[in-house]
Amino acid sequence: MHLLEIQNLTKIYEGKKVLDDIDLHLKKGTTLGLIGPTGCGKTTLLRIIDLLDLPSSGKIFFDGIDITASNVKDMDIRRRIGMVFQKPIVFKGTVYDNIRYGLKVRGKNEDSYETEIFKLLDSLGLAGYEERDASTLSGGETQRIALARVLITEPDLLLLDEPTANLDPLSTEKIEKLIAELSKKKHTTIIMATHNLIQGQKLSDQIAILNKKIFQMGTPEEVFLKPAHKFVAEFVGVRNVKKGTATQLEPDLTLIKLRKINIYSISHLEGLVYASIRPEDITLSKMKVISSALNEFKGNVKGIVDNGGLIEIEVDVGEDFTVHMTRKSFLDMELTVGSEVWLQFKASAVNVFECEC
Amino acid sequence: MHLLEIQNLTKIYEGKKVLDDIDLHLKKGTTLGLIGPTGCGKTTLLRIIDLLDLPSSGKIFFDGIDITASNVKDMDIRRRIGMVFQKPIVFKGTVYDNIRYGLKVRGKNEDSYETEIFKLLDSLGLAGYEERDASTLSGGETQRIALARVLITEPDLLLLDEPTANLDPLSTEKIEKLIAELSKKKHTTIIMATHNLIQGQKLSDQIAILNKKIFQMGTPEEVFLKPAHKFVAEFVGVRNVKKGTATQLEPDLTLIKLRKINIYSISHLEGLVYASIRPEDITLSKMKVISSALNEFKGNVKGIVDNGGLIEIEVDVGEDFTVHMTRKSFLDMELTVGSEVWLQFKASAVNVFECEC
Amino acid sequence: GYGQAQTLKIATTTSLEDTGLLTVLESEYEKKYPNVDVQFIAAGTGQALEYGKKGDVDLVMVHAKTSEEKFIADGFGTNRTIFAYNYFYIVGPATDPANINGSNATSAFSKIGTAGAANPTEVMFVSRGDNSGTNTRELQIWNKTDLNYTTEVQGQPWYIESGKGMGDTLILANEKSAYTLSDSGTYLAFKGNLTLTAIVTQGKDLLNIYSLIPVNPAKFPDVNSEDAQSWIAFVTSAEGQKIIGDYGVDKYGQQLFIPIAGQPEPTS
Amino acid sequence: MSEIINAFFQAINLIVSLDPEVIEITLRTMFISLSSTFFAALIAIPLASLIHFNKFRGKRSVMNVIQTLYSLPTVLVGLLVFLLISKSGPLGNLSLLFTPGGMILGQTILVIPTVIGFSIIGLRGVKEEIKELALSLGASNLQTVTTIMGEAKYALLGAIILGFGRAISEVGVALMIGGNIRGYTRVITTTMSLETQKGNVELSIALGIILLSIALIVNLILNQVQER
Amino acid sequence: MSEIINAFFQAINLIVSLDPEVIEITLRTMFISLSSTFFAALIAIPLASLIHFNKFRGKRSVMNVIQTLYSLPTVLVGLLVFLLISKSGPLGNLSLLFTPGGMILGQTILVIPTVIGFSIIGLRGVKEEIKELALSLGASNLQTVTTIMGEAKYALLGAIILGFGRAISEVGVALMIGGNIRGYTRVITTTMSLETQKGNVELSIALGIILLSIALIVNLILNQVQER
Ligand SMILES: Nc1ncnc2c1ncn2[C@@H]1O[C@H](COP(=O)(O)OP(=O)(O)OP(=O)(O)O)[C@@H](O)[C@H]1O
Ligand SMILES: Nc1ncnc2c1ncn2[C@@H]1O[C@H](COP(=O)(O)OP(=O)(O)OP(=O)(O)O)[C@@H](O)[C@H]1O
Ligand SMILES: [Mg+2]
Ligand SMILES: [Mg+2]
Repeated sequence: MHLLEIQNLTKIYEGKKVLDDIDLHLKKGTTLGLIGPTGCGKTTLLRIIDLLDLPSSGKIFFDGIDITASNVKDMDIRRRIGMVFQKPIVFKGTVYDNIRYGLKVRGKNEDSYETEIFKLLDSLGLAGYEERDASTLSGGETQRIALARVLITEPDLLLLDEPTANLDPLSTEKIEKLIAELSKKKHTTIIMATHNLIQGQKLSDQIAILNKKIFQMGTPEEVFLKPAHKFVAEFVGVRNVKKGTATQLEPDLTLIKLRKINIYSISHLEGLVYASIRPEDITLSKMKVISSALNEFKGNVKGIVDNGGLIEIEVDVGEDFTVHMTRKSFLDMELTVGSEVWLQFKASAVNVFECEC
Repeated sequence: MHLLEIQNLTKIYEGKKVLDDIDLHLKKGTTLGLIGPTGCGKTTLLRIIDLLDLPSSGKIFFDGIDITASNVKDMDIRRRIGMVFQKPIVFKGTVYDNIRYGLKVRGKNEDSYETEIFKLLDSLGLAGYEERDASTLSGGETQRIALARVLITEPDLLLLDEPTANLDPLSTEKIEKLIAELSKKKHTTIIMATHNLIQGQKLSDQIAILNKKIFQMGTPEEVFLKPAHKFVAEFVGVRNVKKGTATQLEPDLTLIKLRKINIYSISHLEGLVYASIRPEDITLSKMKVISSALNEFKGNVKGIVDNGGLIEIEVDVGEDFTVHMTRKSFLDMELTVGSEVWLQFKASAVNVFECEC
Repeated sequence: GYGQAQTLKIATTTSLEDTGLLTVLESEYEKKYPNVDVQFIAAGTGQALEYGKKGDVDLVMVHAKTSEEKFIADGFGTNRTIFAYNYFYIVGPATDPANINGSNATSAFSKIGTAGAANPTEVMFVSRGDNSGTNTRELQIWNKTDLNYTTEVQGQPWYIESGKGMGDTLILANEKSAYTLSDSGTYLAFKGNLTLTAIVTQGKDLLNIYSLIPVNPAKFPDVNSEDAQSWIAFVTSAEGQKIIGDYGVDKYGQQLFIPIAGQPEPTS
Repeated sequence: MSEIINAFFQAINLIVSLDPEVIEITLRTMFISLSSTFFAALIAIPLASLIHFNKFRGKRSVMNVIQTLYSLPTVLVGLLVFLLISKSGPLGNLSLLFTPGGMILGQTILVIPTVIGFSIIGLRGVKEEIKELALSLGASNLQTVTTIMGEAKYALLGAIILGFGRAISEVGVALMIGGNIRGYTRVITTTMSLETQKGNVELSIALGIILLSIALIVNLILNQVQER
Repeated sequence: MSEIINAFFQAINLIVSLDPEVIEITLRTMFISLSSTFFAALIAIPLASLIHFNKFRGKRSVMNVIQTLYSLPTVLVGLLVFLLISKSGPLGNLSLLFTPGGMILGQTILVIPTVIGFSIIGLRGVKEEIKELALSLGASNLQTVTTIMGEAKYALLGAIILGFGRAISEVGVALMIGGNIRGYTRVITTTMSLETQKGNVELSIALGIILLSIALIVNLILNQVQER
């Protein structure tokens, strides 16, 4: 049973299409990551689902009810949906006042929720904040209060708009854990708009790559490892995207002619294509090695970037390739700019997708 | 010559110390990353530097002028400092109105800046936005407008409070490039508060780890590779932090007794210490290998986490260690939970820091 | 003034201004003295005299003899010139519940007082209670009756103090079907909107004399006493007196004011 | 100028000596103007919400009309209400003319446009986001309105205090509808005009000072209430 | 009720027939009340900014006093200004009594507290962040104030329209200070009282309608100006 079903939804602002023919189906209990660049319509879509804005056309069914229909009581739907806004704001009053708001409007006995509120504050790293004037909180604190304010109402569908944008890694981790638990224990259905790819991938069962329209929807694996469009590929941070012409050689082997070199892939696509190889799927060695890797090229190190974690190495083998390696192997190989290296990757590591060019 | 010098700065809100004895010196043209968890005082510190808030005690010298002194004309200082706020807001009016504000108040001839404004908008990916009503922009668009609004005034000191919190990776990259260029070409001195460690490290010459007080200040290398405190270590994402007792064996070799195992390090600290080993500095193998690594332990794989990039493996060798490896080696080693593995790391890979316990 | 535009400020009681007589006098006067701009400031009697006491006007036109004499005695005004009179009317409901028709003013008031005390919902009297000329006269009449004003009249349920101008007081009396004392001018002006009738209209006690008092130039050197004198001369001239005598005949079908300049002050 | 100083002393004297007539008039003034303010707020604030929270054609015109009615002369209100409740008027049999009830009616009408107008301005001062936040957290329309009123309470109180100020200081309605009947409908402002007409400037100013003192006290109390 | 309908026709008739006296009075009314509103705004808005943007001891008290002055009765202002500008008063030699200038002075004083109070409420409606943003972008204190006024312009306009409403509709000052002199200081409201006293209810209502029409036009124009 789908909890949420969006059909042909379009939103136009001032004559400009901001959302274009969105179709989206979401099963109860799943978490959807809504990922896309800034201005792509994430917030707009969430606002429409939360009935804060009207679609220009299209239909939305929530739990089978057509919420775009005029006879629907918005409040009844909204009470089952919770949303954490991208720019979190607070009501006048204390943190506690803010959190109990949802209970108050639902006519719930607030006192019976007291321990729950305290537990929630605690789990958000905000123990002892209850009497603070909510307007004096820091950016990250405000964002967590906004989350608490929604969670206490136990929504069936939780809409999160960049819920950890203002949070440091430790707090982010806490919140992510909370969200994961929510999905697991309470089977809350969640849509999370984020530009944080790692986060989207970590928490989501499904990922939708949005840029006015939905470019790709699938499991994180599918989307990240097999982007279906150049836009998706670039956006999810796929590196080493090369344009070329593919010709099928054998049932499971294609040759792709790039500008200067040819590479092998196991894809079935032919004609103009994009090919990409993830930087960590490429191996470097100081000498030519005999291996099962079909793609092997000799070249020179053009650049070295140390960004704390992995070392990123730029290698020119006719085409430029980016390669990731651990600090250790890097130090062991004693690479410097100009070093001669061999570069290998398997045909199966080549991800081929359609070229819309 | 220091452009900014902060001495013994303390800020107390409602009897609570929010900033504690901050000392900070910043050379002209350098970029300082101000990194710390949410609520640690980043925004407070930036606001005080921008003369929007008063310190409870302490002094700030900007270009040699004591700006906490009462005879200083705040406006003259502020016109040389630009700040991008964490919660960006806009003035009523169009995007263009917003951007030219700083010029207008400085009495500059706006017309002569027109091409510059258009160039700036373009470089921020906002070409064609000039006539848009600024209040209808998306979160990320607003943040970029806020940046443009400050940049057009060419400040000597640029304060950025989480400048890319609402941006996707591509836009973030654009902004980061812009900031790097600014530092390089215009020698703008920059302080950037961020919880994005990678960003902090990528752009900064100096990093200050803040949590009410400055826990460590140094180059990114120093801070990330050699955290001087457990707080810093944890915060910068150092994993495998273990508590133990260190005894010096030789001039350059110390033995650290953990709960179940002993490890070697080249540190000189003795007594109660924390030791940490970066996950990418640990090698796994299926068999015992003869190597120069002093630390070698046998154990079992306890957990495998695939978070898209590197694979994270939890190994129990008496103590639990987290190890990072590429997808390729992971697949090649055919590891599963329960696999028996050998774990090695060099004594020089062990980072030892004081235990405040 | 010698060709120089001058203003002549005259403070007057509202009831006099309301009749419209002054406008006619003004236009005729200004034809004669084109350099003089006559300005009327209508106010309560006390207030009009107050303007005079501060030297803010050049002349006052009122109808409250006692106050006028005090004004002159205190040195604010030079002399008092009477120029017209008419009668106050005792008006009341046509049913005349206190049965005052045919009585003189004093006994009419006595009857109203007695009937009011006996039957306060049927017989009422509305007093202006504003120290105006009309109100002053009303009190004088009450004091001539056998009733003690402070204990038997004021504060009694049948005795309503409106604290307002004549017109409003008439409206109030009309709404309450009560008796009241009104100057004839205002009563005639309001007659069309009222069900009240004028019941007692003659007698010495109801005599209403209007006078002119120039503000003392010795006290206030800025005062326009030259034109004040010419105004007095005009109003008391034959021409002025004719205008006064004729005024209102076409509109109300009867004379509103009886000219009196140069004659001794009437007593009945 | 000495009159003003004398007036101050006279005001203090009137208050300290507990002059019974002054006390009576003062209490009546408070009763009438507080009542009209109360009724005006009761009508105006919901109306303001209706106007503010609904989108409809002609909303701008409604706003223009309301702003125009800030200029409603008290005499006009007095006249219209007079025609309405006078014996021969459509509400004549309610016998409201020349009663405190009639004055309350008139002042309420006088004050309503101002309270509506400034309540709308107050509500407009609350960010649209607060409305959306309330709705999103499951508030009904009514609850949302209440929440926004809470956020705007400072400005709403300002509107009410303004309404009270207008009611307590006006004289046109009080004279026309109340009739300034001594011991029944006489209030401070009508007494002030009366005394002014009589030429009793000092007494009149003294009464004005008493009126402002009442206003100050009412204000302080309302501000106190709002704090909580 | 028929009086009201008649009054409407009479109002239309007065306007259409271009009755010279009505036109004269109308123009004078506009001149006087617009001038007082202008001067009041000129004084009140800077004062409001001063109060709003500065922290000082007793700020709350100042606010309380301002709110109290919403209750300033027009008669009291009339009396005080009268004492000030009367021949025997301290400003007697300016000869302002019974002149339009005096009326403007009195109405300006009457209107100032309200305009200050609601300007402050308007300024307070602008988020603190906007102030900080302006300062941070290098605005001088004055420029910051201007910016915030720009953000608050809707509410400031409301305050000015309110002031205008109070000025054009008041009668106490106009009577006391102006003296209701025909052809010189007679304005719509004083004519209305006069005609009411004379029993000309319909004419009085007709004048009230004309007054409201002026107010509507002034309003529309001010709103138009604000849009730009
Ligand atoms: N006006 C205030 N009154 C009381 N406490 C305050 C006030 N402003 C800030 N604080 C507190 O001071 C601490 C530091 O706040 P600050 O905004 O500087 O944090 P931050 O490092 O910027 O955090 P974040 O990353 O969440 O934005 C927080 O705990 C905050 O709640
Ligand atoms: N009220 C509006 N009028 C006109 N355009 C609008 C309006 N609201 C949003 N837009 C535009 O619609 C597009 C989508 O906006 P939206 O806020 O949904 O983006 P987003 O994906 O949430 O971006 P971000 O990651 O920056 O928050 C943007 O280009 C934005 O400028
Ligand atoms: Mg968004
Ligand atoms: Mg912050």
